[in-house]
Amino acid sequence: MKKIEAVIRPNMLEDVKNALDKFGISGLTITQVIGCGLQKGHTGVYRGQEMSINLLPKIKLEIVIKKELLEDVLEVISEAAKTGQVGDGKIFVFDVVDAIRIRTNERGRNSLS
Amino acid sequence: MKKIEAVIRPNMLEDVKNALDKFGISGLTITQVIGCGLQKGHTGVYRGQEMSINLLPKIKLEIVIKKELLEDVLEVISEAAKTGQVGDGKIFVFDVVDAIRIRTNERGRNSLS
Amino acid sequence: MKKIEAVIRPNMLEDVKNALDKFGISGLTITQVIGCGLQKGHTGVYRGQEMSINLLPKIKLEIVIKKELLEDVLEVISEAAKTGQVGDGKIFVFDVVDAIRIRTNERGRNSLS
Amino acid sequence: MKKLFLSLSLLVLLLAFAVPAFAAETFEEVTIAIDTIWIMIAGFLVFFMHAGFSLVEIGFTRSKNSVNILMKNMLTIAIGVITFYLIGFALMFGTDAAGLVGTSGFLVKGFGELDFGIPTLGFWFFQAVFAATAATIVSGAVAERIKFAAYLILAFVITSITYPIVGHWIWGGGWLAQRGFIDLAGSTVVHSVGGWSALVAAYLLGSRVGKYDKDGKVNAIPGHSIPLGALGVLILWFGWFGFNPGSTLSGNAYYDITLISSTTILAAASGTISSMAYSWVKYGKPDITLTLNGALAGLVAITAGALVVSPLGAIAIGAIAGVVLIMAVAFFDNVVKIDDPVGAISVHGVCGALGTILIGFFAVDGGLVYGGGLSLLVTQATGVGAVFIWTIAITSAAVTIIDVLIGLRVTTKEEIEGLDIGEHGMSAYGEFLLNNDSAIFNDNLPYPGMVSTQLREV
Amino acid sequence: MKKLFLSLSLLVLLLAFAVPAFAAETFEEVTIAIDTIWIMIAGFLVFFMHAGFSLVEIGFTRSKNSVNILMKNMLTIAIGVITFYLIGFALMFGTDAAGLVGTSGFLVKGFGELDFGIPTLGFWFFQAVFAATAATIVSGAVAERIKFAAYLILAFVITSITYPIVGHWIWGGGWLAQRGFIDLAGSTVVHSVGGWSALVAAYLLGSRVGKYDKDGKVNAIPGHSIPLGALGVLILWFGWFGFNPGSTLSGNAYYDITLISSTTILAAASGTISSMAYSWVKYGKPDITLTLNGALAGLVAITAGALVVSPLGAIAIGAIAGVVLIMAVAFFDNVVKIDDPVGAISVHGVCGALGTILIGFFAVDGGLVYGGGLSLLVTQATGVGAVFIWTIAITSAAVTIIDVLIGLRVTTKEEIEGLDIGEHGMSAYGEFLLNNDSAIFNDNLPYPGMVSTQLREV
Amino acid sequence: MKKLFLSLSLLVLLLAFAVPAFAAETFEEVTIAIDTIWIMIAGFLVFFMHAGFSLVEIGFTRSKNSVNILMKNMLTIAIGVITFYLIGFALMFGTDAAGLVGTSGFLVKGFGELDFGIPTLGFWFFQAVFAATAATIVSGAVAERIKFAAYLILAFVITSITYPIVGHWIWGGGWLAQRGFIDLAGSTVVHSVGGWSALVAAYLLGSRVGKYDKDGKVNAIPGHSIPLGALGVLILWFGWFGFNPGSTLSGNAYYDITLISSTTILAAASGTISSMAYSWVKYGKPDITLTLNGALAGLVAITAGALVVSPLGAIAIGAIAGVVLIMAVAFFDNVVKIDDPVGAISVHGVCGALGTILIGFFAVDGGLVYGGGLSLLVTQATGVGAVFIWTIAITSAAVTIIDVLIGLRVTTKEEIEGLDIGEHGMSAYGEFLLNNDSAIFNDNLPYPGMVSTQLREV
Ligand SMILES: Nc1ncnc2c1ncn2[C@@H]1O[C@H](COP(=O)(O)OP(=O)(O)O)[C@@H](O)[C@H]1O
Ligand SMILES: Nc1ncnc2c1ncn2[C@@H]1O[C@H](COP(=O)(O)OP(=O)(O)O)[C@@H](O)[C@H]1O
Ligand SMILES: Nc1ncnc2c1ncn2[C@@H]1O[C@H](COP(=O)(O)OP(=O)(O)O)[C@@H](O)[C@H]1O
Repeated sequence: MKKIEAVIRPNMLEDVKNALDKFGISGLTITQVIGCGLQKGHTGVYRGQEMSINLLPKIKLEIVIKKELLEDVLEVISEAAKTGQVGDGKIFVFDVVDAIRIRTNERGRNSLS
Repeated sequence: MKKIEAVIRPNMLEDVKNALDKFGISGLTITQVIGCGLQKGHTGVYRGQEMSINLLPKIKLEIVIKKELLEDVLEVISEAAKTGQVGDGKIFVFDVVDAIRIRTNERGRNSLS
Repeated sequence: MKKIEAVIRPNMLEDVKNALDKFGISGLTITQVIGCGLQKGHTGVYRGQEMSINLLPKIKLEIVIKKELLEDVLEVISEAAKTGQVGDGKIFVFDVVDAIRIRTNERGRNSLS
Repeated sequence: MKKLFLSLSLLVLLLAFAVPAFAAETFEEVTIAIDTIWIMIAGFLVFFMHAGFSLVEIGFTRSKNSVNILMKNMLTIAIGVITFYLIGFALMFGTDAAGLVGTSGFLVKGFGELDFGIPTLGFWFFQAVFAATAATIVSGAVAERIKFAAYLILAFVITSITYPIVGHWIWGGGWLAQRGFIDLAGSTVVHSVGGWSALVAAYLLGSRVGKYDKDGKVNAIPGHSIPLGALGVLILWFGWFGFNPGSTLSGNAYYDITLISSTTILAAASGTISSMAYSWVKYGKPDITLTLNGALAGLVAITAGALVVSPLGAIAIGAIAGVVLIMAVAFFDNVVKIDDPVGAISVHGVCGALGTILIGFFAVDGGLVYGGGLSLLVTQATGVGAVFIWTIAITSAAVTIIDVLIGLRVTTKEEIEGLDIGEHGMSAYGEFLLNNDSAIFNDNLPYPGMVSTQLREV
Repeated sequence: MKKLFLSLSLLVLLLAFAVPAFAAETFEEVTIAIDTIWIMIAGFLVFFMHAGFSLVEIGFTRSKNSVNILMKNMLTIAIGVITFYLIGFALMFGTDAAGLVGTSGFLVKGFGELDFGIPTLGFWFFQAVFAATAATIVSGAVAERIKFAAYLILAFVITSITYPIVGHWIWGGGWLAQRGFIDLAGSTVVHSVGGWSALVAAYLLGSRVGKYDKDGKVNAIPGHSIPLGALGVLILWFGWFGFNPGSTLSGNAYYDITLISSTTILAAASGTISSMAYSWVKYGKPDITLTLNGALAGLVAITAGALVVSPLGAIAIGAIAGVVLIMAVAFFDNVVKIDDPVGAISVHGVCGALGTILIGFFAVDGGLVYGGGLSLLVTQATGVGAVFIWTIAITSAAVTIIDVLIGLRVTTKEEIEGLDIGEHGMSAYGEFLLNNDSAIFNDNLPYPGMVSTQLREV
Repeated sequence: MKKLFLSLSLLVLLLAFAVPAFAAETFEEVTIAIDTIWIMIAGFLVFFMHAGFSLVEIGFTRSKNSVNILMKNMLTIAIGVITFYLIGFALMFGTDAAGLVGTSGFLVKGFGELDFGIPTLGFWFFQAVFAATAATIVSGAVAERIKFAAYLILAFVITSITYPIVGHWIWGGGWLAQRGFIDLAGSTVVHSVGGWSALVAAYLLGSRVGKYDKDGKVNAIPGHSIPLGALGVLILWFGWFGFNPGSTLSGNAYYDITLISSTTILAAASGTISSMAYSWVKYGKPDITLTLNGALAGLVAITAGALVVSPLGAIAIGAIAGVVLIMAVAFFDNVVKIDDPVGAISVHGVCGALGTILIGFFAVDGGLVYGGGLSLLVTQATGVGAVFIWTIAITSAAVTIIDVLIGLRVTTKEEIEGLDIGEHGMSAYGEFLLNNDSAIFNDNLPYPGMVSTQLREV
């Protein structure tokens, strides 16, 4: 099993989620994060004082899948999340040692829905 | 060392935390997330327009432990978090390469409190 | 490639971020979390009822880097995040199987900015 | 040309309004006009108190129930006003039967135009906004667990039966009025009626999930917005200047108006200070929700006697109320274990009764402190007791019947998810990420700002 | 000594104010004083409605646009007041030209001191706070996508041209006034003018990104704070007691004042109940934003006829308005697909027209229900139609010109990021973590409290 | 029967109120009644300003200090009212000693019932709500770092000494009054006293952690809720219609009332526009908190001269104040580096002095612009200077003594955690997840909505 962590633009979440749905992936976990990379931030003004904002809101998707699906899912996500502009985000892949479905105590690959 | 990532129901957090306390686990990190799996969402109505809500609030627990405790802790968590209904959540296990306690610079197993 | 997960005090974030900038690390992802470890919590009072608060706000930093930078980055972070008091936090290290830059489809080490 | 314009313009204004503008032509008409605008403005302020109640109630409870609470408040006003037009006013001010109830005047019909000193509809308006207030008090105590439909029926009962009948006894010429019972603006008529109804309803409903552990441990369930709660209290205080001074029922009674306004603000101020100080001593830190309740406690307590005590008496009454409030909150929370999220029973029930009885001590004319003997005190206590019994009885009956008919309380599942979703299908805050289960695990999750880190020196 | 102090002190007070204090000395002066303080206080309440409008507008929209909306509201008041001083008042109340427009009185100069019954500046004040209201109504409908500068110009046009001219027709001695058209406080003059301007502007602007899918599916875009929205509605209701009763333009008209206050509160109450009930039946649950809109619908609808209908008539009008409101919201949302975030077109445009026309049915004197024949109804309908045509025409022209000159709408990028950053460089909530893209993926993200877990029994 | 009912009912009402209702019987009594209800209603509105101050202060600061700020505001009112009853009123309006201070009348005793035109307690009420205002102004400037106990003592000093003595000079028959110094409603008496006290206290306290870097760089510390701040400003503006027009101290002075109301609203409107425009030019975008401050700047500035300038003069004064406000904020922030979270020094201190002095230019009778010579200007400047010196002196002394006795400032650890936890043991928002350290790393963390992504075309 592999875990995919994708950091994407908040407004691309719907597209990515729809693409994954279509592909047949239904289990995922989403976290609101902020991050920085190559993308430049903003300058705001408050009562005449400048504020530079270089951490930008992103969405982190975590998906645990069977190994053999890895390449396909990576493509689905990066297709759907791409705008071609700096700030599109990154995907990281990790090994998963084990998985458990709490409700049934199923372990391993079978626990992935 | 292993890292346990458990995605559970928000209202089971207290029970899980108490069970871990009793077992002797004191170090953990909690994140508010939203997710989907087998569990179905809701339909809301706003000014007469339906809204379907299929991402539901969950709590993600992260716990890094010594390898030999793994099975016990997995059981403690899945016991405490179980209701038997769809939506109970998942637990994933990962390998940890190293750990550091920032305060003391202790490395590895010793750094786990 | 390695992934560093550092759980630090919220008010040390700026220092850590500046130190990483100086070192040349520009890509990172930040999550608001709550956690417990050795550090003791608080007692609050609301309308005469005590509330014990033992989960405290922390900041989780995630940074994926090339393997050879690992030790240096670990030092940069633990230096910058240290106050010497209980509650300074922990750093965990994980293996990364792969990485992708969504914008360009670059894979592996090259995708890290 | 100017003249022509003027007359044309005025003519047109008249036409536009379709009825001839009425202008005071006699001295008496002028005094009626003054009374009318005073009472109407006071009534507007009392109406605005509903915004205050709404904010206190949502501020002191969890965000997952805010939509439901706001709906309850909106409907309380609406039901209260309509009901009081159709029925309540008649029961309260109609022809007296045995000192117990009014029996004529439904739909505010059958009164002389100036029976109440100002046009009857104006007097009705002022009384109608009061009536809705009594029901709203209950809303806070039953928050976060009562079924929406059950509450609507309860609000109907309070504004159409419970309140008007007490109102008749005391303000409508009933038996307590005849004994010289003093309650200027409703410490008993409005606040105790609301408070004791709240007591019964909260008791029969049971406590919120998570409020008491199996071993009886009491958990705090912090409100989700102290700023909205505090704004609510300030709006209530502001509205109270309609509630009390408006109860002169005359804008010409200028001495009364100034005395009442002054005793009202002084009692609220001393209630604020005494509750702040007492919570500081008792719990180690000055507690904001108790201090906010303390200001209201002072206001509730002075409401009965604002015209019959001196400014110093008002300061004393407010100070006593601020302390008693905190004792009452602890008593209901810890001893009898009745779960009252906003403190409505303590503020309105207890301090309403307290203020009414304290008249027996502090009335400049007839109070014990001024050597006035026991008779006033006995009268006041009688009224407080009678209203307590009546309200408990009628509300118990009503709540029990509602429970049998349609059920009183939402399911546990709905309560944990929040009544906003369950009863209304949506949330109060469409965007904010919240800890919605704070009630469930409130001794684990931190509240914002509760950062206990050792900080580097800056 | 006391005497001496007194005279010294009074003398000094006089000096301090630099002009001799004026005291009423004749009976007529007293009646003018009563009229003046009544109208001024009513005007203050109307001013306060701007706080209500602001809160409704931000509460019903997303947090990323709150700064922009609040700026629009602040500037609407400011522009409205200044413009109405310089130009608007003259066009509305200046010397009539052909029943169409006033032609004198710029800078409120050239009127007799008591041409309007009270000092002219006082009358101006009351009218000025009304004028700003008409513009503010538009603000809600165009929220979340209009350019700030474009809105400022539009607000200027409404308060300096659109509104004063309709005002002249109906309240300033123009052609509709001459036909006996009845509109006490502006169901048509204020609310329909605002509502129809909103219709045009919202239509020409187009819908917000994410409101309609390509296939025409309608998405809900939930507001970010129902509590602020509800507080706004209660403030508006409170302010309406200045709006309607103040429109007697006399504090001495005590019968009128009490009747208007009563019909106003009854219509609002029945609008609340009917919209709550109808949304319950139609959508399965009692919907809060429609209920809040329903209260406003009742208020808007009764505004024209508050003085000419009976209390029961008011209840009927409010009840009808509460239901029509919901039908109108669904119509604009689903059928004509004009995106109106706060329901301004339905509340103010539709229910304003509705209330004006219902006078033809419910006017005690001349209404169909009372056997009064068709003539009043025809007059009312004529006025409603004329105002509709005028407002549509002038606003279409204005909006089109603004679009050509400086552009009407922000870029899509700015709209998605939020106008707060784009137009003002900052955010409304400096600290809260929000789901800012809820409009984009609102059928995926949960709203707080929407926890659908199966819960263990507690 | 009806008659019988009526008399019974009225009889009972009388009994219920325990004192015979007083009804105006002479022409003079009617004028007193009119004056009384006007002043009391104005006083109620001024009271409501405290809600406005509270909201502005919490809205413009961080959520971790909101409980503390609200507690300060509640206690300011309470301490202000009680203190002004016991001491303040006597020092301000008691028998004059050397033009400097009143020396009799403690506990509002010893005045004739109508020494001030209306019942003395009514006059006291109006003055008491003013007194609390001066103290509240300081609260905003010292927010987020002052010890709660230290603030309470400071509020006591301001309402019992600092303010009443200036009040005596100008409104109580003291030396400035005798020279013809003009300050209708307190640009100097209330606002400058508050503003200069704020200056001293904020200076002696030092800036908030994180406001200035070691190298002197100024950091923005954004407020946590612009919507609450904006609501606060609108409530203040609303309350100002009690503050200024109520300061006629007569409801019969109908010309004065209408002029004051009009100049007040016009100055606020032009202050709003000028600050919006100036911030746009100066900082690239129209800034909301400066615009909100600008409305207040216009209100503060017109407060002294609302009765002695023309409407156009009022527009000029407001416009000037809106620009000066922004320059003053930048000056205190960047040049003298005094940290004033809400802009209290600039709004109340600077614009209060400015408005007082501008009377020398714009007074229709005696102002330079109207060819009135320098003498009025000199008088006005003298008063402004004297009040500045007195306030600086007394507040410096008070703050220094408080610092020695109990310490002025919370620990750095507490300041970073927030005063809500440190001083009151709880948080303002029990559920929301916040960025509580925004002050510390405000140039790293984004604010909601600050999404800078390149967006796909929609
Ligand atoms: N090395 C990294 N480690 C962890 N997170 C990263 C890393 N690089 C980028 N990210 C995350 O990805 C987001 C987008 O990265 P960015 O460099 O702006 O995109 P792009 O791929 O277009 O250059 C960042 O905001 C951050 O949250
Ligand atoms: N494959 C997965 N990858 C990541 N997160 C998952 C995955 N499957 C489930 N989850 C997380 O677990 C939560 C519960 O899953 P669900 O399928 O509803 O529970 P159940 O185990 O009862 O079928 C989801 O909301 C999601 O956050
Ligand atoms: N074993 C663990 N697994 C996961 N997170 C941990 C673990 N131990 C500590 N943490 C995280 O680190 C934070 C700081 O830990 P703590 O023990 O208080 O610091 P210290 O290193 O000073 O003892 C905790 O609040 C928690 O979020």
